Amino acid sequence: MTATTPNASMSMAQALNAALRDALREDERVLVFGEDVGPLGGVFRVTDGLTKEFGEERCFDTPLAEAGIVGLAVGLAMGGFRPVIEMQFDAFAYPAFEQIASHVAKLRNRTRGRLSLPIVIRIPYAGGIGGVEHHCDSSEAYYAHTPGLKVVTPATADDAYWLLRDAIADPDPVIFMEPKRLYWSKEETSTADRRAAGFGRAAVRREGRDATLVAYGPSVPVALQAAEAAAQDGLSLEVVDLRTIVPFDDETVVASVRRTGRCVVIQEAQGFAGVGAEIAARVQERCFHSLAAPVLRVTGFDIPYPPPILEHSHLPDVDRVLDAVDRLQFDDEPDLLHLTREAS
Amino acid sequence: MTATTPNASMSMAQALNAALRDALREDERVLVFGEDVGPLGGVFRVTDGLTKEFGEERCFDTPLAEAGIVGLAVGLAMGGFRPVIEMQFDAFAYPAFEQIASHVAKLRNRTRGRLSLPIVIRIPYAGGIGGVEHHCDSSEAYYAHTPGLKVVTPATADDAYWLLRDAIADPDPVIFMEPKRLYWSKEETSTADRRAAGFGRAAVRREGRDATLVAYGPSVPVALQAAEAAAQDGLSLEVVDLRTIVPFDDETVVASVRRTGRCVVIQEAQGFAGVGAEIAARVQERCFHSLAAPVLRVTGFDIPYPPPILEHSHLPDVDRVLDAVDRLQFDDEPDLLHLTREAS
Amino acid sequence: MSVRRSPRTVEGLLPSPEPVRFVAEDGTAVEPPAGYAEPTGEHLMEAYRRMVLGRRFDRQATALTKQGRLAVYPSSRGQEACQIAGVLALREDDWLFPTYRDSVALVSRGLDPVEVLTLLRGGWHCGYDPAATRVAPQCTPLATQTIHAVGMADALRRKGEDGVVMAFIGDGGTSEGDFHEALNYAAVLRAPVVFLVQNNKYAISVPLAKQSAAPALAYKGIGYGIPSEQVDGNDLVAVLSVLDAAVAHARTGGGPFLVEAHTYRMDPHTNADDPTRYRESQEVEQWESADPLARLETYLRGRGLLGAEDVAAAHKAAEEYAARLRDAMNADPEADPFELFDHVFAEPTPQLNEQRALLASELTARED
Amino acid sequence: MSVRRSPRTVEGLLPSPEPVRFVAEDGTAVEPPAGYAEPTGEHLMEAYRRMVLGRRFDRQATALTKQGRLAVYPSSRGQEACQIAGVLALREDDWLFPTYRDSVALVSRGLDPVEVLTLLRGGWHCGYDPAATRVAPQCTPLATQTIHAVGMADALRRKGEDGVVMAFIGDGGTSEGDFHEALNYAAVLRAPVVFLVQNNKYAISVPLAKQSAAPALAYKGIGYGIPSEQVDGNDLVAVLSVLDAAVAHARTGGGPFLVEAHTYRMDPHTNADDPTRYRESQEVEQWESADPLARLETYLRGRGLLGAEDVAAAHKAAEEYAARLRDAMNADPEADPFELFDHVFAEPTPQLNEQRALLASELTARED
Ligand SMILES: Cc1ncc(C[n+]2csc(CCOP(=O)(O)OP(=O)(O)O)c2C)c(N)n1
Ligand SMILES: Cc1ncc(C[n+]2csc(CCOP(=O)(O)OP(=O)(O)O)c2C)c(N)n1
Ligand SMILES: [Mg+2]
Ligand SMILES: [Mg+2]
Repeated sequence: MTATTPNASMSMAQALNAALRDALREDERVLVFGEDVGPLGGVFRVTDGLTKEFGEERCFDTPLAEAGIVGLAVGLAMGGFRPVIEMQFDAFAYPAFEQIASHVAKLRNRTRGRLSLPIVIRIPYAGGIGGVEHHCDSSEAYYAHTPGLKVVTPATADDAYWLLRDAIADPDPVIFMEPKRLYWSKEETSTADRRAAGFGRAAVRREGRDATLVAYGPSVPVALQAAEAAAQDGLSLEVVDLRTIVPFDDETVVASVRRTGRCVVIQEAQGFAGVGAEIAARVQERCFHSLAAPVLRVTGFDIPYPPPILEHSHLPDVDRVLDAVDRLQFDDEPDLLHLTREAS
Repeated sequence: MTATTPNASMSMAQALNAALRDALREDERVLVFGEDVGPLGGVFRVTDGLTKEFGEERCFDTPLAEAGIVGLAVGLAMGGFRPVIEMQFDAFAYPAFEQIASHVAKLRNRTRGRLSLPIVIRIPYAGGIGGVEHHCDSSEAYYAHTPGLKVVTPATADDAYWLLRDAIADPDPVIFMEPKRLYWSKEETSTADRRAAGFGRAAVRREGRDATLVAYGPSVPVALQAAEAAAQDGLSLEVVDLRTIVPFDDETVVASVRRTGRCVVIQEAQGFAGVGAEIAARVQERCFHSLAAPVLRVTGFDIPYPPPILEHSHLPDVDRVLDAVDRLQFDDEPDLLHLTREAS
Repeated sequence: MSVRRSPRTVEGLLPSPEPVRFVAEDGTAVEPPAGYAEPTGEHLMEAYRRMVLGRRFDRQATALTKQGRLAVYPSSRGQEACQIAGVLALREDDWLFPTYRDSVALVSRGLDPVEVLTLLRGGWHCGYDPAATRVAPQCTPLATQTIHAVGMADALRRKGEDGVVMAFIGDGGTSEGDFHEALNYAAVLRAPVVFLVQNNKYAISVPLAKQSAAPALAYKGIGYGIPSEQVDGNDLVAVLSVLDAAVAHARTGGGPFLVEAHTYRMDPHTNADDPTRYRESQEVEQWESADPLARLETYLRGRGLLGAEDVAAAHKAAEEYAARLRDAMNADPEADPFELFDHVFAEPTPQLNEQRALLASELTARED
Repeated sequence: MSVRRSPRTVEGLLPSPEPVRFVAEDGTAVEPPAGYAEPTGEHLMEAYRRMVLGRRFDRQATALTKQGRLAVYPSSRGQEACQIAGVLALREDDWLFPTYRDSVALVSRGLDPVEVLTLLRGGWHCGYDPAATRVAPQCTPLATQTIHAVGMADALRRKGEDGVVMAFIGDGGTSEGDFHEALNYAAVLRAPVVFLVQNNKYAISVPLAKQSAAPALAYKGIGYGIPSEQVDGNDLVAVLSVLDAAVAHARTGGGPFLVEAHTYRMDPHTNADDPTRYRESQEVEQWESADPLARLETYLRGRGLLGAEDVAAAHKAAEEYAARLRDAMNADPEADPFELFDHVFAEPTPQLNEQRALLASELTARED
């Protein structure tokens, strides 16, 4: 692990590891715990080496009980610590849902700000890695819909480092959703000088004129690939990476869509009442008179996550995104659209 | 309780009681259980008298553990029964979230349809009754976002009866959300002849020309009052009551909005990533060219449910709805809107 | 205590076969099991005064519900010995994690009664300062607070403080998964936490027999390696003795301790409840004779510690306290709607600021 | 068994102080505690054949992961005595609620091994028919299945069947709140369910000492009023004897029973795991000498029940079974993407039909 090399090519898992390591070093109130995060280093190795470097007191395995992990974090945070906890997989955070929704999200408010809970709950989420059932849920909307929680999801290793540092430094609870399938994607990452945008700000990952693709987490690379493919068809797509779902960066998203006049929202989760619905609703509320077409959504289907052999049919891919872009009514005669574009 | 009188003025609680009673009578596989649903008859008296009439074997108190209640229902349903269970309050269903999301919602799919779970989970929800914290959550979006669950919420006593009968008869799990503050509102109700629309269909509660208000559960009376008030200002508002959130009745909603050209969605829950977002997103996707203004949302704030003394500031009321209607751009010169409307 | 308890052996973990008792129902002394010390007379006199005050507070709170000054009140009547012994066993720098039922414990710990009742009158969620009082917000989601208590106990240990945490929970609450997780975490972490189960025989309408088939709830301890005890919860002397020992055990590095206090909820679950639907009034009457306050009073008189003037003084203080509370509760609680946005996060999000502005415009419009 | 167990008394609920054993590690007989009967020789011979087959299946499954024919496999190696005794203790009309770890139990119950492996090869979630086999889908969300088992047991009782349900769970799973709720519901409902904890000493990387401080996990029973036992999980004779008694207890109206089987996970958690990070290979080697199959073989040979030809026949059958499995797994699993929409509900919603149409158009476009 390369926490000590400030600029290096890192995988997202390594960047997260570096962020935890640096946070543990800088602030002795930071504690890391969860299932298998100790000697094993976590099933995705995000906590690799931390127990060795910081000892069992700072990074430790808990008994196997997620409400217990979150509840323990609540008590420790009330007592002045800054727990950074891991839920092993998305669906295994559900046993802690009451602790998260009824306590983590609410304690500051319940006590008029006399108590605060600087807790980070790390959740590897979403699919695309051939995982079996219960290991691939996209659960971000449950948290985003719960007032009192910030919800963050990086799409690059550099963002992973800085968003996690920001989350740990935040005075309030942060649900930190880690897109599993990006754990191994490598990138030039700086742990010394902040390159990433600040907490709460979206990032324009690619500039474009004709339409805006809004994405987050695992869907950002899909959006970028779609934009690349569209460029070859002569369409210039802007790609906005939300980075933080709560708080939501209306400013960046609205500015983009007002300029492009068209918008496709991409979300891996099942569509119904997901974060993508919120984005679509907000965008049309705020950009109605700039819109040349409805805001379209590209999402997973409203089905339980498929078995590995079928997940590619479910996951929004470049083609599904491009199909949606095709439906953005770039032409008065949509049937001729293909011809028009091919000609251009 | 008046289950035997087929046409009578009933409160919603009484109508639900009648539905449970009639279901218990007609199908011996139906079981009712939960916390305090036995001799006490439930804290809202929805199960009043059922243990007395049907015995402890059919309607019984469980130990105090919500994952236990839901898990027990799963096992009983696998064994051929049709459990109708009560979560005492919205926030007290959260301990069962894993059982609901990972099992109730998924078992049919996991087993390729070899097992099904005809379970009804009744959840008194939302606020407006001066309840203290954790007793007033609007949690419908958590379930609506979970594939494999049907989500139902009645707004009238007649619907309460029929939707609950339909839910119990349904081969799949139904989350039955009961708006607490409507428990006591009385209405002419028929338990003999179905008046209500079928399961999965929305109901147009009031016809109108100028804009569509889409609401469900506790917000339906608010929408109707707003329409009434607007009528006095010369505006004709249509009110659609969803009745079932999943499945969603696109047909009725879309037909209405295409006709009126304007839409306000009303939802008591905190707005962000709620069901209202889904409705707004769908409506603009499907009615874009009919819309004269953005689809607006009127919701609770993105805050933990307030203490009783402040809940009226949080809850969407007639004024908040009318303010949104005012923003629907009925005029090219919105500032003159008031004058125009007053003149008409 | 330390003699009887050798954790990790079966005998060291099981509770006494019968609830520990120092004082019989008629107020006479009985022989307690070996290893338990009787609290000092001074300690018991202090307990008596707090019992009188606590009972008076409780009565006043119930009265306030009838006058519409309190939305809802879950009474502690009958459980005062548990709650007051719990508080007396703690130092000021120890922490308490109470439930909605434990208002008497809170006022007994010296919290402002109006602040305590803020939740139940609907003014805000938690009315007192948990950090200053070292009392966690009264908890409604059952059993969830027991895990927080473990976390706090671990925090105290980490900071090198010798503080102890006490978590209250009801018989019904013990059925929740969170209680199990809390006991297990406490044992594995050897956290300095004492769990006090107030087994008042009901969870709203559900009697103990439908809640558990255990010989006693205290037998849950051994399954986690936690030493446990059961005690007559209406015998203040016994509860205090057992809790003193349990707290000492936790404070001196012995790890967690589980105590089940057998008591009874004399009043309805809350003022909104109708207990005639699920229990006989005879049952309640029988428990009247086990009243913890009368029992303590008889015992202390019998031991010559309590005189008529002490009784009078305690009651006078309690009456004055109740009168002050009544007056204070006569005023409507203040409420600022914009506070709704103040504590969601340390800094409001842009979205919350927009919503605050929306509310402001609504309120201005209403004023017009 | 019924002699030793008088529920609701403390002694009737506690497990034996040491794990029940019939056969020592070297395969010689030892004196079991009173009240336990040795299974018949026929029963033990059947167990032996299934052990040989189960072990071979397990080895084959692990091999299939290396050939990329199985995405992931959590091995049962070392735990065969628990799983096979569990299956042997059940009748065909009893129900089993297994975890992901228990594939050997399933094939031992006669399920089609390809159907069993459907989950782990990624073809669908549950490959067999739970209704026909009376085996619930292998459960991954830990401990959740134990409550389902209680519900099923209650369903059997309600229908007047004398069936019994057995729920498997790991040592780690016992820490989850759902296990607590399941035990309590089972006890209060007096459900005919047997909980078998396969304490294989690890939850992925987390050793038992970090999981629980209890003297043994079997001591959890008394806290619910559930009679409990602990047994040497690598002694097939003992596990079968204890489970036979537990099942008889449940079948005859005695209510639930909790058994802890002390065993060891010989292989990594799954093929994807790296146990060198958290345990010493010496520890694993030590457990080799406690191998359940070798022990049973030595014992049966010693008793003159098992001859060389029986051994050879068992291994031959196992090899044939493995070869058939290898062949069957060589074909890619079939998958119809439209099936994704078929089982969400009995009738697809209009929304699902739209989404199905979207997928159809995508697939058509890809073909073009
Ligand atoms: C998780 C959860 N489920 C349900 C409730 C509703 N409820 C409030 S009090 C109560 C009974 C609690 O009984 P017990 O634990 O014995 O405490 P007591 O009220 O007797 O003090 C119930 C069911 C709740 N508050 N939290
Ligand atoms: C609720 C939940 N949390 C976490 C996991 C991830 N997980 C899978 S297996 C496992 C360890 C289970 O250990 P144990 O119960 O001892 O069973 P074993 O694997 O040893 O058979 C964990 C943590 C899960 N499947 N479910
Ligand atoms: Mg109680
Ligand atoms: Mg294990």
